Amino acid sequence: MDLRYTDAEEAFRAELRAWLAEVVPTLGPRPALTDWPARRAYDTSWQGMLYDAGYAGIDWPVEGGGRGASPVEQLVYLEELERAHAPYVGVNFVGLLHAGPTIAVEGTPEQRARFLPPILKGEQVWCQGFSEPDAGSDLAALRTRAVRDGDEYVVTGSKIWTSHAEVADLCELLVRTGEEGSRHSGITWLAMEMDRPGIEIRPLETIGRSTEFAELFLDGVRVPVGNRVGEENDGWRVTMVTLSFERGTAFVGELLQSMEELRRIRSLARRVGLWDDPEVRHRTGQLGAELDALWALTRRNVSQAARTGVPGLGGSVFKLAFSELRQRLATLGLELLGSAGLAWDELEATDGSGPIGNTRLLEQWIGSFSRTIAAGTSQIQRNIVAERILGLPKG
Amino acid sequence: MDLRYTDAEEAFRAELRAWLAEVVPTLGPRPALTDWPARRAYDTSWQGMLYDAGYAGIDWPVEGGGRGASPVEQLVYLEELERAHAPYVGVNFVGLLHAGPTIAVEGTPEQRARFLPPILKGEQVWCQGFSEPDAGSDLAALRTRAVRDGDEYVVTGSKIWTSHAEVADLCELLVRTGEEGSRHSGITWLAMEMDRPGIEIRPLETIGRSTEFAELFLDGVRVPVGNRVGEENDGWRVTMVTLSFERGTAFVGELLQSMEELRRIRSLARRVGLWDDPEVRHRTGQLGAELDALWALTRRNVSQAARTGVPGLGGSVFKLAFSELRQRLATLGLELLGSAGLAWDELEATDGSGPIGNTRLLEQWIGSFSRTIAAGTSQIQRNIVAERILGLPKG
Amino acid sequence: MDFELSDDERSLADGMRRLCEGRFPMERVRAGEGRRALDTEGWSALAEAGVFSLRLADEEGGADLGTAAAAVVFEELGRALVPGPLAATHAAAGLVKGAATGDRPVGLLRRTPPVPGDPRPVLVGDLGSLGALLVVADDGVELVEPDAVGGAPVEGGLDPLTPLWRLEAVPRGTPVGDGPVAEALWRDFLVVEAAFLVGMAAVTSEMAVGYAKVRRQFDRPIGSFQAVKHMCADMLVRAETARAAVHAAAVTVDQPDVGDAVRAAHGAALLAAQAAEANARACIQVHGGMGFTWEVPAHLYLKRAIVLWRALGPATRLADVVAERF
Amino acid sequence: MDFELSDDERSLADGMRRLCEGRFPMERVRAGEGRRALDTEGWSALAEAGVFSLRLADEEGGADLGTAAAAVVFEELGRALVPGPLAATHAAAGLVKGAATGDRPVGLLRRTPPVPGDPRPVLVGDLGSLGALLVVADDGVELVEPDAVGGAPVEGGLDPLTPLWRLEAVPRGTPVGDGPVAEALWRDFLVVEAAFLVGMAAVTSEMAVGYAKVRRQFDRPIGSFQAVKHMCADMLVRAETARAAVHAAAVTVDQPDVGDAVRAAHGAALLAAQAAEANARACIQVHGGMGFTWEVPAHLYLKRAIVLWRALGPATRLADVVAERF
Repeated sequence: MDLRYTDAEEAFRAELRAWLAEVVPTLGPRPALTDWPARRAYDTSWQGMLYDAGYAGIDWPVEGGGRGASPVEQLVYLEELERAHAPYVGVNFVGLLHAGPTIAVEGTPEQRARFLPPILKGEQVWCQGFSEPDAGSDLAALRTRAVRDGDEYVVTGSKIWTSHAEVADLCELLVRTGEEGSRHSGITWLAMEMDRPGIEIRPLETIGRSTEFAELFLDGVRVPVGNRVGEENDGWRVTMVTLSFERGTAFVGELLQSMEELRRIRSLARRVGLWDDPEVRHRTGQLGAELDALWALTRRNVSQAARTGVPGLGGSVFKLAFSELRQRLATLGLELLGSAGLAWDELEATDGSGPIGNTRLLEQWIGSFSRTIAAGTSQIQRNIVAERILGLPKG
Repeated sequence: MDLRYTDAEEAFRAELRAWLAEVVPTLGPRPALTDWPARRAYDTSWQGMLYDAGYAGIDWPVEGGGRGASPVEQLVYLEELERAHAPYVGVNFVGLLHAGPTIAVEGTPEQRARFLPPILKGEQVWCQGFSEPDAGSDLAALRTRAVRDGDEYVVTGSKIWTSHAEVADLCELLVRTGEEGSRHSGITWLAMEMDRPGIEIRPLETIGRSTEFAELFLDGVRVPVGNRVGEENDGWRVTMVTLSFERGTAFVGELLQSMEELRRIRSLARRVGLWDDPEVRHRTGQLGAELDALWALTRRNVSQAARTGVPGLGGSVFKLAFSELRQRLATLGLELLGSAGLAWDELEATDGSGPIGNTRLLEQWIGSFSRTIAAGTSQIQRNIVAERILGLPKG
Repeated sequence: MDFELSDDERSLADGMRRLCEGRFPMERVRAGEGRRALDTEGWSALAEAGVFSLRLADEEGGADLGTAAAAVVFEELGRALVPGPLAATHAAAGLVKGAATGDRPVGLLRRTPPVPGDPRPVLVGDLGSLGALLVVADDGVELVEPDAVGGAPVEGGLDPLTPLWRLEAVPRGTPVGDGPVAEALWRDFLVVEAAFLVGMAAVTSEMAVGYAKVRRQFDRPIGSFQAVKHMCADMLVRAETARAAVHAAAVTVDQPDVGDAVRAAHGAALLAAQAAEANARACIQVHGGMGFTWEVPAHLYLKRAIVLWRALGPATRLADVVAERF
Repeated sequence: MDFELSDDERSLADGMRRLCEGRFPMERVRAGEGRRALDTEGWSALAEAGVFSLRLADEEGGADLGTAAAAVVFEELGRALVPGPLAATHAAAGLVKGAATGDRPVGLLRRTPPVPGDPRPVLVGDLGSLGALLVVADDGVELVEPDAVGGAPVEGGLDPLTPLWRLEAVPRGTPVGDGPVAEALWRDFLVVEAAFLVGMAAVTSEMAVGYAKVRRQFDRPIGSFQAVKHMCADMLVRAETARAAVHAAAVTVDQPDVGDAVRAAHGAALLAAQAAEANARACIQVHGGMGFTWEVPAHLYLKRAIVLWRALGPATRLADVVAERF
């Protein structure tokens, strides 16, 4: 076991850190969370800068136009971006982390040439059309229908939880081409242009009142057969292949942010005189120990991916622990605020020491509830851990 | 809602309290937990005293020789016994609370005349032969076989978790008389005399090293057909009938003891200087609030039974909350003791204020682990609450 | 001893439920999202129904009912998530002229020692809609005229149905009660607010169960999976134990010889707040992604639970009182 | 950066597991239930295998290995529930002559301010079998000869495999290290004891899973019920996160520039102790009635977890150190 980085890894870090130190301060202020066009512009312009500097598609294979970095370099990359408070992947998420890698492996040479460079350069934004109102945890129950008509598929149905659909150029879409009830064996993967007729986007407000997600209503949308990635009815496998790109780094940014969050909570406790309360210190220390452990687990999962080339099942273990921890962390923050935690607008300390950070803590708290739901509920994650790692029988 | 007792209830209480004040001080010291013959003698002699004073079978119908007290009187009875630190029901448990009531309702006049008076007078002790090594939560899977041979059943099989089998005269035994796999519809209820040939008793040590339970090995034990209560293959129903005697009072003694336990824990915390720790006070107050709530829930369940004559499903709700609470209560006690909680023998405080109570707290802690297992695991209780109260589908 | 609801209590609850269904259906309550001022029409209806006065004597315009009746009524109000300073106005009915009739909605605030650095106190409720502000301390109660209080409305509170004010300074007011009065006022406030919270905990439990019965995944209702089933069972356990605690606290206020009403009130408030929060969280989880949407009202129950809890004081303080008096 | 076990670490673990399977199978360990004196034969075998000396330099008779290697070894010892003052003797190997060879088993005690009323301190281990007692304080370490310590064996300790002594008074001893030495000694002790606890947490998790696969009720293995399945998943999560924390703490001791080894050691000890206790409890629950019997060794893991935890100090103290240094 070795936690020191190699000279090559350190060199990569130094180069990246120098570049970030140069460019991050030149960036303008981040747009408001609700201003999707501005967010698109901001995120894609940042992606363009990454591209120009040779950091776009850090984990993509070189053949696909990426940097082909090792899992450890990818970890260093995410660490440094977080350290520099660089912009998040934002609206480029689906393209860079999901659709792009899928096309890189499963697409035809033409599809790769057509779709991959615009993702890397920040020219095209993707969204995801997987879940449906009746197919959430049970994704294979999806019913959005695609019927072949000459050189096109005619798609009808609806999708849900589609992030930033309003500003996306393309949608990675899972459709049913097999018979009803064909489940995993009748699904096809399509790249759907978002400007096609028949697509209606309806924003879905979250409990934090953000319009993070949208519903997509598809009414006879025509998608060229050439936009199909993989064979007809083979879309489930095509999708699963992408998951094998996960190298244990999915939550690096969020984890490092949570560590910073805990330090902020501690400093809040000190400012409002609650650090003398043993219970507050105890809870802080407990969360600190768990965050350290999850950072260790991250490095273990990355190391495993680096050795074997495939992701371990450690991701589910990590996610279970982390999403639950996030909720406790957020709850501690909210409780420390007391009645100041009821206000969305920023409050100032009475001793003139400035804002107390209640807005941010409240956002964290509201956001924490989706952690045990999104990307596989904790219940589903426990099934995965129990059945695939521990070998317990399906029931 | 009225928490005051009626004049009649208060009169009953006063009379009982006076009697207890007179007799309890005359009782000798309680025998050691491991000395079963002495425990039998002690418990049955106490039962005899209750009988003579007219308190035996407090909840039994008058026709069965009991007092036919109302559920509220039964609650008062248990409260007063606890208050007076009177002996527990002890080895009379199965006879008084299970086998007796079953026979009272389902037995023939002969069986009632034969079995009931000795239970009430403390002359005969019963044990329970229900569970089997492969039939625990799934009791209906029991396989101990009874084959009819003339006027007798010949019983072969094994039973487990049989308390005080060593000193019992009779065993309420569930046997399979139907075909293999007949489950609920092939079970028969027998009263088996424990002195019959073919019965082997093997004590089972608990994690607290007590021999609370035994295994019974039955090898061709002959039980007269006249000892069958109810019809052949109707034993499941016969057993379930008994459960309808539960009027929400099953845990009254234990609950009141837990309240006393919490006060002892608080006084320990004060003695060892830990009462200044807000965390200790907070945990104590939380447990106190929950104990008060469960005492309220008990009175609610009893009131419901008094009104409707049948037990509500509140028993499962109560048990779920209480068994989990017991474990937290015991854990608080153990943690307060620190390293003094590692010793079984009683320790003295350094300030000369006497024993600190570590033995008792350790016993409570060890015992707490069976609470979420015995008499229906918490997992089974949650199924009952979800399916029978909430109407969620079986799965 | 009969701790079941009496027939009168049952019909009171039924009546209140009907009133709420008519006056405060979820659509209408939600139409008030973001509104600051009190919905005076709804408020008057509640006053007419006796929500504030019911414990006063006949000659004071009340119905001469007990705290147990009040608890039953507030459970229903909590189920419907009715907004406004209901518990404070009810608890103050005997102390503040005009509270019982609803003419003077009352705010309640505990005076706590200022903490250096801590931002100004937040009043749960709309100062502008109040007719009186009661400030409670250990040694007495003061009545402060809302006009005399410096402060400003908070733009955007956590709960869209509960306005907040940030207070600059709360001046001393007119003493209206001594230590025992303060203790009784706070105790009664805790009990009825706890009843409100228990009603909320019951609703989120029922919402989760209802959804678990109809929502299907993997060709089965999700309520047939033990993971969901057991979550629902735990929700019921929390709601029912808290409910028993609240009812016992209420009865103990009415029948002081059966126990320590102050301890019972603090314990009940603690468990009710925990049940309301935990059940709302579980309700969101059972609803999956839908639970995280504004549309499903689970979050409103969660936010109200937090907002109301803040006015009761932290769990540690509630628990401390129980620990000392147990 | 490669946080996977190296080939050397893996073969070290394999070798240690084989040694434990041969020398410390569960039957043989359990044969020592209630025994007070150290099993000197088993102890010598461990000493010969380098359990105490492995971090010392070649010239001091060690194997020149790091704390990471020690962690791997102690995980295996914990899996087998090997008795004796292993962690203390290992941590003291560079400080106490004869510890590395196993000739002087070492006890470790933190000097804490006396609490009025608190009973005399309990030493986890058999004073009579010790060759030295190290008393650790913030400002240094003292070596006390066991003969000089007044005390008496405790009749019946919680864990039948861990003797206890009640100490009358612990005299001052010979200083053998200053503040930094004390800090390093305690840190190393925490790390290897945490590794031992992680091994225990892993075993109870495996026991529960194994039982859940074969035990049938309602015509299905109980492991097919989500209630049991999810309990097992949570056990794995606890064991694996604690294991990562312990390994990181060990590596950080060896490679101080990668982090704060003191914080890592305290955090790892906290999580490992919690995982060992919680998994043992869950293991009992999954085993149902059988888990409550003396025969099934689940309770031995539970009791050992409690006993070892007491020597590490309360959760609050461990957490406090992390909170201050985070």
